[in-house]
Amino acid sequence: MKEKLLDIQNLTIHYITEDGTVKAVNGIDIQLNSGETLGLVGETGAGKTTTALGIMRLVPNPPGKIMGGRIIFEGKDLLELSEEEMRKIRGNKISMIFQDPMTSLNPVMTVGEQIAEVIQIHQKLNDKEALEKAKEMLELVGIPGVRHSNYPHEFSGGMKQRVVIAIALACNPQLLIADEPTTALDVTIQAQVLEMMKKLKEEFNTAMILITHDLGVVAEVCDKVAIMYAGEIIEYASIEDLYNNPKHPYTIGLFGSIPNIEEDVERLNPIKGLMPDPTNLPSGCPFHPRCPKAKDICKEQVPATTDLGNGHKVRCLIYQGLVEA
Amino acid sequence: GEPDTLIVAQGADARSLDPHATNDQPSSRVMKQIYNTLVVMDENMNIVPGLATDWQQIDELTWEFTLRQGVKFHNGEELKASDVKFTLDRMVASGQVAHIVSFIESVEAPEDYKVIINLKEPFAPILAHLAHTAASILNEKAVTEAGDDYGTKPVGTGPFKFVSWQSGDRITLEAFEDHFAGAPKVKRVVFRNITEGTNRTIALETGEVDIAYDIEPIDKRKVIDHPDLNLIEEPSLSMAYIGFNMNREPFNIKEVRQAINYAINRQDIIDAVLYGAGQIGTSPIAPQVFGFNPNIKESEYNVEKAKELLKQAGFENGFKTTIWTNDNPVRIQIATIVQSQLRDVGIDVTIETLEWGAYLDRTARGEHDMFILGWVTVTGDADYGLYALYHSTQKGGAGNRTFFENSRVDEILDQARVSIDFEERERLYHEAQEIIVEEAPAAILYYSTQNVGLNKQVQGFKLHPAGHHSLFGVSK
Amino acid sequence: MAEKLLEVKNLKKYFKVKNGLLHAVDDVNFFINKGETLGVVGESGCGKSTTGRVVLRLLEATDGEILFEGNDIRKYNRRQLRNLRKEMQIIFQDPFASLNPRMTVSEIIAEPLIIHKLVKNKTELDQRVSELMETVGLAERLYNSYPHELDGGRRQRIGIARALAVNPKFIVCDEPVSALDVSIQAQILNLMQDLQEEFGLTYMFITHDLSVVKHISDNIMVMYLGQVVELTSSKELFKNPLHPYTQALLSAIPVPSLTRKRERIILKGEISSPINPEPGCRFAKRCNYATDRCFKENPELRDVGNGHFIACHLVK
Amino acid sequence: MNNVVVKTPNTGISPKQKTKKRSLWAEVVRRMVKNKMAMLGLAIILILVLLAVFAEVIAPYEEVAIKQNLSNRLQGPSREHWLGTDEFGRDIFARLIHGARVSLQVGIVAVGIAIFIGGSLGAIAGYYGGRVDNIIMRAMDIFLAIPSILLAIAIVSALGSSLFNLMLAVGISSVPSYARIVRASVLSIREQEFVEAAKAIGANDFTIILKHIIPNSLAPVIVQGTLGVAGAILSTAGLSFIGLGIQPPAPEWGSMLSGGRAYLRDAWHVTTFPGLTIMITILALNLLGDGLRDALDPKLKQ
Amino acid sequence: MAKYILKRLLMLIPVILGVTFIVFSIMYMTPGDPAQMMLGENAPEEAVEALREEMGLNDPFLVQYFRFIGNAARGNFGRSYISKKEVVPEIIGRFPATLQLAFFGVLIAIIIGIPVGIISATRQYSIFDSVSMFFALLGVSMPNFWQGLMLILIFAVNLRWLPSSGYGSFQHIILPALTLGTSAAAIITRMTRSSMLEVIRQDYIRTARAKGVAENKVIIKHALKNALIPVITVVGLQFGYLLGGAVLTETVFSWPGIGRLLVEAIRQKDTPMVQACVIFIAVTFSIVNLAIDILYAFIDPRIKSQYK
Ligand SMILES: Nc1ncnc2c1ncn2[C@@H]1O[C@H](COP(=O)(O)OP(=O)(O)OP(=O)(O)O)[C@@H](O)[C@H]1O
Ligand SMILES: Nc1ncnc2c1ncn2[C@@H]1O[C@H](COP(=O)(O)OP(=O)(O)OP(=O)(O)O)[C@@H](O)[C@H]1O
Ligand SMILES: [Mg+2]
Ligand SMILES: [Mg+2]
Ligand code: NI
Repeated sequence: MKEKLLDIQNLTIHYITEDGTVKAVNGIDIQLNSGETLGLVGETGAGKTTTALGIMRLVPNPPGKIMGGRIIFEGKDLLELSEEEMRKIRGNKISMIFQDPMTSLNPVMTVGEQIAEVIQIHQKLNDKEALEKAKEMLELVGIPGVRHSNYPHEFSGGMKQRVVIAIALACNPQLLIADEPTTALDVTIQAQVLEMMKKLKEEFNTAMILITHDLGVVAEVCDKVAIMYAGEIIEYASIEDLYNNPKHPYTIGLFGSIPNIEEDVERLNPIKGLMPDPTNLPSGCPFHPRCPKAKDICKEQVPATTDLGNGHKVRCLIYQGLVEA
Repeated sequence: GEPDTLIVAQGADARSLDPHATNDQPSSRVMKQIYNTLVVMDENMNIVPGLATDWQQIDELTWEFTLRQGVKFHNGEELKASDVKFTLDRMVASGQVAHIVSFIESVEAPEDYKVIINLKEPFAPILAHLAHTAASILNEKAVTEAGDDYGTKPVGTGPFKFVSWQSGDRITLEAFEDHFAGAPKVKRVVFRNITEGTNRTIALETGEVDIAYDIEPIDKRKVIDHPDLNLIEEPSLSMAYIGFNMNREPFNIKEVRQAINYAINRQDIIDAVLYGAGQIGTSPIAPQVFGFNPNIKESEYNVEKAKELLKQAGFENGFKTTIWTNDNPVRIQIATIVQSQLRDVGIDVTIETLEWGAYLDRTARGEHDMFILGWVTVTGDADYGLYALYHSTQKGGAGNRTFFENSRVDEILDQARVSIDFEERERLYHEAQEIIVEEAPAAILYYSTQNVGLNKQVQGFKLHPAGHHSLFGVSK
Repeated sequence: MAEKLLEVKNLKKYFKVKNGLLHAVDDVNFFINKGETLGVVGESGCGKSTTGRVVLRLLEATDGEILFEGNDIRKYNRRQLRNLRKEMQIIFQDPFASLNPRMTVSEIIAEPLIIHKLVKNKTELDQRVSELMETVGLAERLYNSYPHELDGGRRQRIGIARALAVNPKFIVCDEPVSALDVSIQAQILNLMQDLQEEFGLTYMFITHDLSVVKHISDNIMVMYLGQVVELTSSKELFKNPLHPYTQALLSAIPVPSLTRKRERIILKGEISSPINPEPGCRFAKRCNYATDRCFKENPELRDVGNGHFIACHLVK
Repeated sequence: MNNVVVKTPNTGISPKQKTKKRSLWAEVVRRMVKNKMAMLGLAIILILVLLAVFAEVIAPYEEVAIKQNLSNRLQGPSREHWLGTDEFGRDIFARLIHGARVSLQVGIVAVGIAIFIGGSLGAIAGYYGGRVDNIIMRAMDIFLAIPSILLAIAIVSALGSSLFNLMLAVGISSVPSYARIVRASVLSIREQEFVEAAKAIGANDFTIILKHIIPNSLAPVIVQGTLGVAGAILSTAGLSFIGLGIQPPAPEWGSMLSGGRAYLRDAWHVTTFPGLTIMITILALNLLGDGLRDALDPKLKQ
Repeated sequence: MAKYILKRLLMLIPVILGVTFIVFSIMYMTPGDPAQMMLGENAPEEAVEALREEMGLNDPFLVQYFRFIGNAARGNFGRSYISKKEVVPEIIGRFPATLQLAFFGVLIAIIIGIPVGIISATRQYSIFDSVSMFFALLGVSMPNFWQGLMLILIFAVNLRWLPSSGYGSFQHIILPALTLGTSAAAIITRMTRSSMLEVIRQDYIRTARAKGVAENKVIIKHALKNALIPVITVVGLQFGYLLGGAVLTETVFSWPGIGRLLVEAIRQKDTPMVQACVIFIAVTFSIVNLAIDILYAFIDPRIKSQYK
């Protein structure tokens, strides 16, 4: 049996701004076992990054605030740890890779220093040893160790992203959160980086949450998928179940929106309408204004999570039997 | 300050310590300590021996001076007649101060201690002019050695010798033990430059300086009331006036000029601007000056009379004009008050403040209507005070900025200049003053007093009417 | 056969930069038929946008010919160029930066109409702007809104409406959907296809998303470091990619499907600098099959049959 | 066959019934209103402006602000003279509110002059670039190296010291900084895609500069301008200090401040009230300028 | 790098030529006759005329200008019209005072400005932030000479802690440096704060936090260095500006700096002195700017690579 590494229960995060409260994450549940990869998919503003920052307890405050829920990691609720305890976990047991490699590295520190820093914080090593280890990490991600004294601007985008990965993996974390790690990269480079991440993850048996809006990337890398819409996880399933048998109308719509390279379609079949205003979410099911199957009841009743078996969960009134498919 | 050091604050830094390079008050005040002149005008305006022990007029055009023997320069050289000749020749050739000795034809040094000065024409106030700090005697060798840099390497015979000069901040002098009249009472004198008047008083109060020149009128009370401080106040040789451009309408009309004279309340100005530190002006030269006419009456403040005079001149409803001043705060204040007073007789005055260079330049060219200036008769002789201001040859830049022209005044001034008869001169100058006051090319405002604030520890300080006070006898 | 609307011959655009000449577009040849779409793909910095801009004469080419309806527009004078602006338009990638933030939706759409005096009076202008908004699916109530009040999809529709305002024949679309979410992207792609059908538009469609380009294009041009490496019909390219770079590119696309896991070709290294490029095939350094010849000789773009153009020494 | 005309049914809705056109500035104003500090600044400025406007009603110029009363000099604050009297016995409060006219005017006009000259030069340099840019900017460097007091003296002594010349003197010395700001912002706007878009639809240089570049480069200028008014008032005070300020007896804060410095110890109110007034005004302008900067900052705009 | 520095210094030449030309024109055209000024208001006309001739003031404008340039090129900037002293040593003699004042003024500004700016930024919208920003604004709003007089009254007159004016000891420098320092501190505080706020929002700060770096280390090690660049620009500008002299403060404290020298020279129409001062100020300003640019390179490796 795989052990449960991360168990997020009912996590809710809001941004309280002058223009209103942004309900970025609304009561989500996520379970993840060691060595497993979860794909967190959703369009802009769905709350993916906020979820990740919530796990790291790095939601910018103000304006962000974790309103409730639990994040149980290795049996402890992260939300109850002191800042100092949490700091010891960050970069050590849980690492995070951010979206944009161009801006994720400190421009005035050498890459070697930046890798060595995380090592030194979490392991009792002296400067020299830490630097040695940093060079090893660079080699591991395919950059010659001698380039440790280079500054970020002397690297290309792909190499920078690898440095970021090296930092994230330097302390063999149990959990790696990768927030759109390849969106800023070109396809061929993206392929290189994804390949490498897969390899390293297997090597270290790291669990991973991969945030993306690219269903293609998910198909390549993930074991499980969570689809987010307006701060909620509206469908949660193993990769096979989701791709072969998507249930939620939004998920189905998402697949219909992507031009598929494998097959020819004359016309795409997009979801109509736009993402809702996060400060003013629709009542009932947040997707109802765009849903082709919506009925009046969708405006009022908030769907509950329905387990369709095999861990395939969906939040839609259809599967509660309240609306016909 | 330290016990042996006398610290003196004045409002500006010296420009140069070469007497022939400059003629400004702050520099003179320092040079007075470093140099001596042939003859000296003492605090009571009497000519007394300086480096010359004796002098006599051989004929109308020849003066002979006998030098004091054994006088040492700061560089160890001994004073010789050749130094005097060198000095006066250099002075005559200088751009800046030649006009003070413009009467000199030539200088001879027939013996080591004998100097003969030949004049171009008879010149009565010669001794007063030779007592001017600009006529300080220099050492030929020192000047030649220093070349163009002499202004920062002065060598004199005075009681203090030059030590250092931190430009803009201070000049340090040191007692000259070999001074012919004995060593001064303090070891060191420091002239500090404290521009702001308020700060000079503050520095005096806090004991940062021992002597502060030119205490602001408003601060005088503070010095007087302060237990550790004294204020000395005495008349000076300076006179402030408002000039009229007589080349311009309506100031070519005598009644207008007189009317303005009546319309100005001088006492108000003295009270408001000088806090009483002045005396109502009657004649263009101060009372201490030789030739002053004490019989001239104070110009009375009489608005009605002023209005009547204006009416006579055809300006019943007044007129519009301007008054110029430079950016000197006292003059600006005077202008403001005069503006207000003239309004009472219907004259609408606009004040224009000009920057000093422009002010001199444009008043010399006669572009002004009214202007405010002052005059210090440093030599203490009426010639210096009247000739430049009222002789028709001096119109414009030379000093006569009212463009006053009166043949009788010209005649008198020329005559008094060459006369050697004291009484005759006095009589002539009295007459000139009467004419000038009657013609009213200017409204004489006041004779200001000068003041010095000093710490009570300071002993033996005497004010000199010309403003450059000797520190020789001062102790602390 | 279809007639060529645009033909580009030996087009070059070099930029003077600090340490040399940047060969942004280096000897590019292609053509687009009337009513068709040419997809242009390639990695960042390979010169896609520059090609598009040079074709519109927003940038002056360094060398080469641009034939539009048979006339070399590089020789056009100011007046002719102004008229050309009515024939050719552009839609930009960034729907925020390409709209003046201080102008309302209607002002932005009206500007070309006013400049080219396409309307006679204010009423006609209002009406025409309303029509255009309707055409691209912008609600009437947004007439006086500012771009920043709108989301990316709507903003992009403004850009499209502005381009359509002058009734152009040809539109360069510089990554018009890259900044948009997938669901919105699909809406815009559909709109563009509809407009093409309705008005017989010709597109040059620049993107780096191969799925998108496949979906929308008739022909596809693959660029690498300022040069065209492969140019053929969309079907042919995906069925039979010949250039090693194209092959790698196609294999690298993540496909949202579990059915067919393809073998990936992972390239070594990264795109090299376009500044003062060395002679030889620009792709040689990353190519798994490169020979000595590839490092010495620049391969020509040639037809290997069936209108399939390719620049590679290895393909016979 | 290519000349298509888009045909769509007339919807019948006239544009006038559509959402009202709100200016972008409305957004800025909305954000400004939320900024308490900026509103405080604005309130202070408004009060000053009102006092200046109604100065004549509150205290007649000739009677109270100009007329001397030498027997009533340097009186401290009292019921009769709220802020005391000056060295000529004039009411300081009256002079301050009348001075507000002059001082605010000097500040605003001087900045206006600087923005006009500097802005035009900067826009030309930024838009055309190359040699034009080089020449203009080197000239600005030269200008920057010349002490502003020298310029002020040159202007005052060449043209005389009138109120306008004072404004000119203060304004001209800040021309280079506006030229720089405008140039920098034009340089970045020039590269924006909407300028290219305008070119693509056939707009000429003039239209582009006027319609697209200038409106978008205004924000930093406006901010700098608000702060510049404060700077100009301080410069005027500085010029008054060295005697180049406004001509007496006209009240102006800078000359009131520096003129009273001799009485600082005996009649503190003579300098302190003008000093405080200047301080509060500048503070208010700075608050306002900061608020504007925040409100106009595109980065805060989401 | 050396080449870059050389290039920058060479660029100074046309600027200085332009500056001298304009200064010369201004001095030439504004009314006021140097000869008259030297001799005082009561000098006879012939004396003035003779002096004008001697000083070459009667030559045509361009002759005078090129004579000046020719001499300057040979390192001879002439002697002051007023004091007859050589202008270059005079300026150099005053330079230490100016340098000290600028240095301590900026030092005070940095000591106050940077920490306050950092704390304000890290506690954006806190009470501390509001209060410090208010004081910063107060600092820029206060007219310098007024503030100077107030400081003198408090510290010199009432408390008797410090001398009221003058130059020499360390005590003398405190009040003028404080006067200048507070207004510069205000600007630096504001700049530090806004620059810090900008940097704190950057992704790499988030990366650092995600690495488990302690908060104070995040600020000092990761944020500060990045935030420093615009701050240094301001510090440099302030320093350069103070090197050009702070006339009002110098006057209030009787500080023998360049600023007063220049103003006095301007007022006395002492053209050689004005020219030399302006050139000196322009050159120091450029050198400070250049130094700042070089400093950038040490802080920011991206800039460094540009200079190569
Ligand atoms: N600092 C913040 N202040 C206010 N609102 C915020 C902030 N950060 C995020 N939000 C809002 O929270 C919601 C969720 O944002 P989040 O960044 O988590 O989305 P995401 O799914 O990661 O989107 P993307 O795909 O664009 O990265 C959005 O509506 C966003 O506008
Ligand atoms: N104005 C310019 N000055 C100098 N170099 C430029 C300029 N514009 C583009 N380049 C360079 O020309 C090359 C091609 O740029 P271009 O924008 O055409 O690429 P692209 O294929 O559109 O890339 P992307 O996918 O990133 O938009 C790049 O190396 C770019 O840096
Ligand atoms: Mg995100
Ligand atoms: Mg592009
Ligand atoms: Ni046709």
